[in-house]
Amino acid sequence: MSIMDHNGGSVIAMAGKDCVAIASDLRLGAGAQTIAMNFEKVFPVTDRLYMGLPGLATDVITLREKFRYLTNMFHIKESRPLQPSTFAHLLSSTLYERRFGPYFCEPVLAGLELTPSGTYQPYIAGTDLIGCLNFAKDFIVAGTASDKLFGVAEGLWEPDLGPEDLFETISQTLLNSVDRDAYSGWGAIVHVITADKVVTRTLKGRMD
Amino acid sequence: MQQLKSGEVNLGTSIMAVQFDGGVVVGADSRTTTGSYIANRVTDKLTYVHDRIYCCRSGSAADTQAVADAIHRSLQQYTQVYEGTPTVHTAATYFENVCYNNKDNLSAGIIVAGWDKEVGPSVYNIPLGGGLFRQPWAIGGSGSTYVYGYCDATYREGWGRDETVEFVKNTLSLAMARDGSSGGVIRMVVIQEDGVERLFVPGNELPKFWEGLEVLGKASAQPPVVPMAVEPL
Amino acid sequence: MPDMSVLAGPQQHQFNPYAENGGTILAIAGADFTVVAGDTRQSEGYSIQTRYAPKVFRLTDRAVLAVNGFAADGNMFVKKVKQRLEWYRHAHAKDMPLRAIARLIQTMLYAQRFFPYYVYNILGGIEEDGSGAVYSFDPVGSYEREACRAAGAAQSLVQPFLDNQIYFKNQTAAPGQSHPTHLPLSDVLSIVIDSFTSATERHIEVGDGLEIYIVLAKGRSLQGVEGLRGLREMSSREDGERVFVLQRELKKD
Amino acid sequence: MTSIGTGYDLSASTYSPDGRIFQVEYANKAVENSGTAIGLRVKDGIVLAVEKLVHSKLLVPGANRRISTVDRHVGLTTAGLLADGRHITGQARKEAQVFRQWHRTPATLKIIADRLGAYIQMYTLYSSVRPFGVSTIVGGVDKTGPGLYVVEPSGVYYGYHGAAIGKGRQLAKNELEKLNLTELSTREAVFEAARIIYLVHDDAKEKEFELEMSWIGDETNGLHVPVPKDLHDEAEQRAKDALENFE
Amino acid sequence: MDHFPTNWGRPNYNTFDAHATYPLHVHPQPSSSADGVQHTQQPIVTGTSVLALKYKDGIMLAADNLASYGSLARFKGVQRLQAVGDYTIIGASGDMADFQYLQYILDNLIISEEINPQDGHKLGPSEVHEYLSQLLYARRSRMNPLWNSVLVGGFRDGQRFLAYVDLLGTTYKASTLATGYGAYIAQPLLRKAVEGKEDTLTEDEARKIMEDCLRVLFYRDARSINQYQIATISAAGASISGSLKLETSWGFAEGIRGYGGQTQ
Amino acid sequence: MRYQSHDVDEFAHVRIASYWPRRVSAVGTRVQPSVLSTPSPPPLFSMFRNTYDSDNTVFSPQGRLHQVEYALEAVKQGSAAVGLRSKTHAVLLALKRSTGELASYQQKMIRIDDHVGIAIAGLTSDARVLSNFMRQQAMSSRMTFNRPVPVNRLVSTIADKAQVNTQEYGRRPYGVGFLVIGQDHTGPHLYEFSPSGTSFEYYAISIGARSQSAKTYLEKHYESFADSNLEDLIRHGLHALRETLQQDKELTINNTSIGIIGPKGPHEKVVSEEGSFRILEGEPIDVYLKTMEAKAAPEAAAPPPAVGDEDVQMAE
Repeated sequence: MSIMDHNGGSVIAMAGKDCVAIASDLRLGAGAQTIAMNFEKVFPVTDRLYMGLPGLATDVITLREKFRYLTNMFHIKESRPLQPSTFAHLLSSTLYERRFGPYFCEPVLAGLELTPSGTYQPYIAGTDLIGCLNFAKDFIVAGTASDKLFGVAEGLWEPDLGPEDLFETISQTLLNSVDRDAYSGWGAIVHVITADKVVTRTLKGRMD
Repeated sequence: MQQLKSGEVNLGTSIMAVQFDGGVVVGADSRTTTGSYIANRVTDKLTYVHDRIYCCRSGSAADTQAVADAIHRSLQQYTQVYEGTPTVHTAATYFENVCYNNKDNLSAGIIVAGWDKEVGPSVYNIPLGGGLFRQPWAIGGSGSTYVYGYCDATYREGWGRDETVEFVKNTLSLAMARDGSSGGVIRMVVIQEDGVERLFVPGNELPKFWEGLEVLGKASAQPPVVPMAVEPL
Repeated sequence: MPDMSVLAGPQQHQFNPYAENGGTILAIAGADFTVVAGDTRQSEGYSIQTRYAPKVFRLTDRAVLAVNGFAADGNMFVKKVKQRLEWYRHAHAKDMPLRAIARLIQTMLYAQRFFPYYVYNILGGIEEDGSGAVYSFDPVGSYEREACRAAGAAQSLVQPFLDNQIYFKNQTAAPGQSHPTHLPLSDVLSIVIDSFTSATERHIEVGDGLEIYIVLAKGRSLQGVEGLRGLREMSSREDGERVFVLQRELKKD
Repeated sequence: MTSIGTGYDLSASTYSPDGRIFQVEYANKAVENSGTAIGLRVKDGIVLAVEKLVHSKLLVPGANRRISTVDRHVGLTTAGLLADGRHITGQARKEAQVFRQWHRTPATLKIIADRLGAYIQMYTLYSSVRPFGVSTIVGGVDKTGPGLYVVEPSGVYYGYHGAAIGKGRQLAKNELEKLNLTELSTREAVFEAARIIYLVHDDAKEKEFELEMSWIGDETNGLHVPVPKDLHDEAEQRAKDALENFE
Repeated sequence: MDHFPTNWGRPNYNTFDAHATYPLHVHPQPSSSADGVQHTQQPIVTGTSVLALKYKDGIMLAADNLASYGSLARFKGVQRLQAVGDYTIIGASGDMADFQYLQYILDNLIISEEINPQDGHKLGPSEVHEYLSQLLYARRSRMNPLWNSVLVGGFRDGQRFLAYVDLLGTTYKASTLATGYGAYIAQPLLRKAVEGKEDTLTEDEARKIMEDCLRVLFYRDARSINQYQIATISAAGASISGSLKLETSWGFAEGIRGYGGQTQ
Repeated sequence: MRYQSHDVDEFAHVRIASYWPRRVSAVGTRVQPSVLSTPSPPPLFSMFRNTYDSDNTVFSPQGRLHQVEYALEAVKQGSAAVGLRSKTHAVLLALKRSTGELASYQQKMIRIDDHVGIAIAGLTSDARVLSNFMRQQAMSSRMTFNRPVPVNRLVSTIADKAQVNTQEYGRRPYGVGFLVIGQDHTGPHLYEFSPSGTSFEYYAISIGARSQSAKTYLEKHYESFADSNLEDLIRHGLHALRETLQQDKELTINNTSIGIIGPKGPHEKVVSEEGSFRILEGEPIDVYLKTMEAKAAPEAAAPPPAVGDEDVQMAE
């Protein structure tokens, strides 16, 4: 079994109309054994950008802290909002620094990007564990249930979903996918990001 | 698959057969090794299987001897049952059948050559793992890989007996000179309609080709080096 | 002789009697019909061997078998099942019932327990009571009756989607209402087609073509899908269960 | 019939006091009751011809063949018990195939006749079987040229230039002896074969018959095949004409 | 005392059976490798790719004339295309000894199924292909495969037939097929040139496509030679060409210097 | 064992080591044997023991095989079957016997494969063995070649199998004859297989009890069969089959079986595109029975069938 699967967990991000959503399961395992059911893997980066970090739990924590530091440094040095696209490249280059001894995480980003006209545009992205960026228009999946997430998301997702529909779609996708994955599940947490607010909901899921 | 059992005697070999207008010449070196030890330096790898049919053996000595013995017997039986001499093709087919059907247990590369009434002279090659390939000339054994180029460049159709013998002798000398697993003497058999003739070239009378000694001798002005010369007491 | 292990290089490995030929199959049972589908791509590694190699086969007027895994085993297995069914016809002058075929398949698979057919089987059809049924098997014959099942290369992509759409997993019915136990044929067909277009999109071994078999219980109609393009009847008679096949293209990249 | 009732004629494994094996002789009787079959070995090939007695007009003409092919270059026909003839055909095919297996080359006619003779002879040795009620003509062209053999129920076989078995064999042999077989071409031999079959057929006693012929030679590329329809018809017509002139 | 007469006079197997509890002939054989049973071999004298395509009038196949022994180009005049009956041509890559065996088996098949009965029931390409599939599958199931990939092309009753079968018994049909290296190098070229044009390609065009593919294979497959045969099977019957030479071009390389910046 | 009776056309569980000659050859008239009757030993027995007929490994001095000829008699004990062939169809018609009011009618036809079917006359149990063998052959052809077995080869295989039983000690020849119809790419065919190990292809033929009468009818009409449509072919078949009935009997939907190969006829409902073998029994054959023409008044003195008409075709 790969080290990527040791702690389990999955993340998915989806783009909607003027909104994005990102969700993760809550399981923390050690191989087949479940350790905790409240291990969130999605963290806020800015008010309008969240990052999911499925993978090896220790690297999840490390990267979360590392990017908290880097985000803060950016704000201090640049005194301007950190845009998702900027952060994506920060993320990519940071991961690539460890090209031959990588963090065992596959980050997923979901946020709203400020356009020159002053509106916000949905922005989602993912990378592999050494920082290869993947900008998708529809959804990004990662983690031990990624193949299931691909299948369900491909079936359920449609363009221009509003925040409520997007919430329902991402929730159904995540829950049904992790139900077929032994290493993910035990509830989920969903963040729906719109220009003016982030709505976070915790979902009950199968506890087996 | 082709691993030798420890201690098994191997015919790391140079063998050859060439067809000419009136017959065939088969030839072989005489070295048999176990590992790098020369178990026999005067082996006869040219084996009689019928009056006008010989085979050249390469691979495991035990395997090829067993196969040749079995085919020898089959051909004798053939002569009795069908009241006539077998063709070279028949003999080669018998060999191929055995080599192919037992490919997992045999390490044998065999060249069958001879003369028969139906087609005159012919040469068949049966490589490791079976398969029957008729060729105007065939070489085999570990030494053969060093002399493919020589054969390609030298062989001509329409040769007579003497030119063919010369070709076989030269080819085998060259192979023996470069292949550590081949060496000793050259044995040849010339098979024609009216008889079979054995030829022999002793190891110290092999045809000579470039041997590199001149370079050592002439290029350096130093006196010849006697390795590990022992001072007389 | 030259050392063949040097010449042959990496070829020298044990003979592997199996290959994996990609593709995906799925089956869904309705109240009085069953749908069995499979894509038609056959591949090995990154090579597409052919764009049309059927994986779904009509066994009788009321049974359809989908096979997925090692194609040579699959084809041989289907052939053998068909011959067993022919003997049954000889002996009993009727077609073998679906549940008996299911047991037959498990017996035949288990007979090869120590040199298995490397094949995932899904059997779909109509039971003697007129209900739609799906039986799924593992390569050595463990089987169960289900309402729906996906197998093959994209099983992990398709199965959770079917959980959601067929079993209504993680969906709560409106107050006072319940989810339907069986969906109508037209809904099932669109779920099947969606499943395969999704799998084609996200799995390299799935694509090229789609064959959907529809088995109808005795006396049932096609429930409004008659006019679908590419629909063809395969039944041997009109007064019993009926089999149809629907052919669709999938992306070929 | 001195043999009947002696008790020495009930098994192939029993000799009579005067050293005869009656069962083999009785098997020959089965052959003698059968329609005539002939074989001609000529300059460049072989022709086989059979007087195929037709026991019913409901039979499909041409369908129930009596001459069979044993290998590309070998044809075979029998006279006697039909089913035994089919068995012999099957065995001959096996012999040809086994030879190919060992030699990867077609068997000569002599070898096939020899093997067949040995096989048939085995059925004259034991009380658990009966001899074959057939005589067999095998003909073909091999690397040694045309070959024609007849194997009898006893297992003995001889090579022939012209061979005849069955009811009309004596008459047929007389006719064959008149021919200069070594000079004849295969095509000419077809006409002779047809004529002889028509000649030996006994209109008065016999049922209807059908002429069946096959050949092997340069014209057939060394393959054993039925005589082509146009040649067959021509030969048949000429045979009928000859018969009328004869009578 | 050994109470098994079959063991008398035979060596003892002390390592396995110190107390001689088994008769010798039922002893578990000491095997050097863990997998025990032999049979699993490897190809030795091998032929490389075979190509085939559908064209307007039938099927065309092509293969070069080389039988390799490892990297040694050992036998240079080997025919790898073979007619089977009146309607079929097969082409084989892989072990040439096994192919010769296949040829023998198929010759027997034609004798027993066509020559002997002469009843008009001849074997068409689909029957030959099915037979080969069953044979190869049976051999793989005995863990003693015939180490070949075979293309079966045919034409009968106005129908073209083209299919593949290999040492595992895997089969498939397509309008272009290629075995071995050809599956990677020639197949994409063949698909591009043929797919959708199966019913309009002339024999000359098809021949041109084949030659182009063989040329690329000769450039890029180290086990190929520039000597090949082309076979067609159509309403006109089966025909296999003599050995042909490939035209190749190398002139463009004359001016190449070094591997980068070098100009001298 | 020598006096053991055997039930013809029944599921004979008794192993019959050898055949008894039928009385008819001695008496010269046709006796319709009751299934329950026990054949008495041949009347010749007491006077002159025929020593050449107890074993199939013995030739008679005339070169005949009596055991095989008796086996052919067993075929004639079975109820009749008729076969006919046109350019498009081949049909079988058979008369089914019933042992009594309470018994069902026997099975006279067996499907071998989609393209082959047979009608039997003689020992049903032998038919079962042979027809299973034919089914195996048919399936093996589909397995190895993906091809329906050519009909002539299928018939030849059972003929060859039957031959062995005429030659080896401890066996008896099969006691059943077949009519085999089938179609392959050379068109529809009709064959007769007999226990002597022979098979013949016919335009039309009959086997079983009183089959000579049917044959006489067929010989009179066979030239028209080739171009007949299915209905006419069946009508001819029924007429021929009727000839084998005893005076007071009629063909009914209960005692008649029809087997067909070839394209769907106007009276048929469900037939596969390939025109697979199907057996019609009961109600569906009524429409065909109705097409029969009334039997012409029996001719004044129909010559009794000659004794030599036995269809014993060992040699020719």
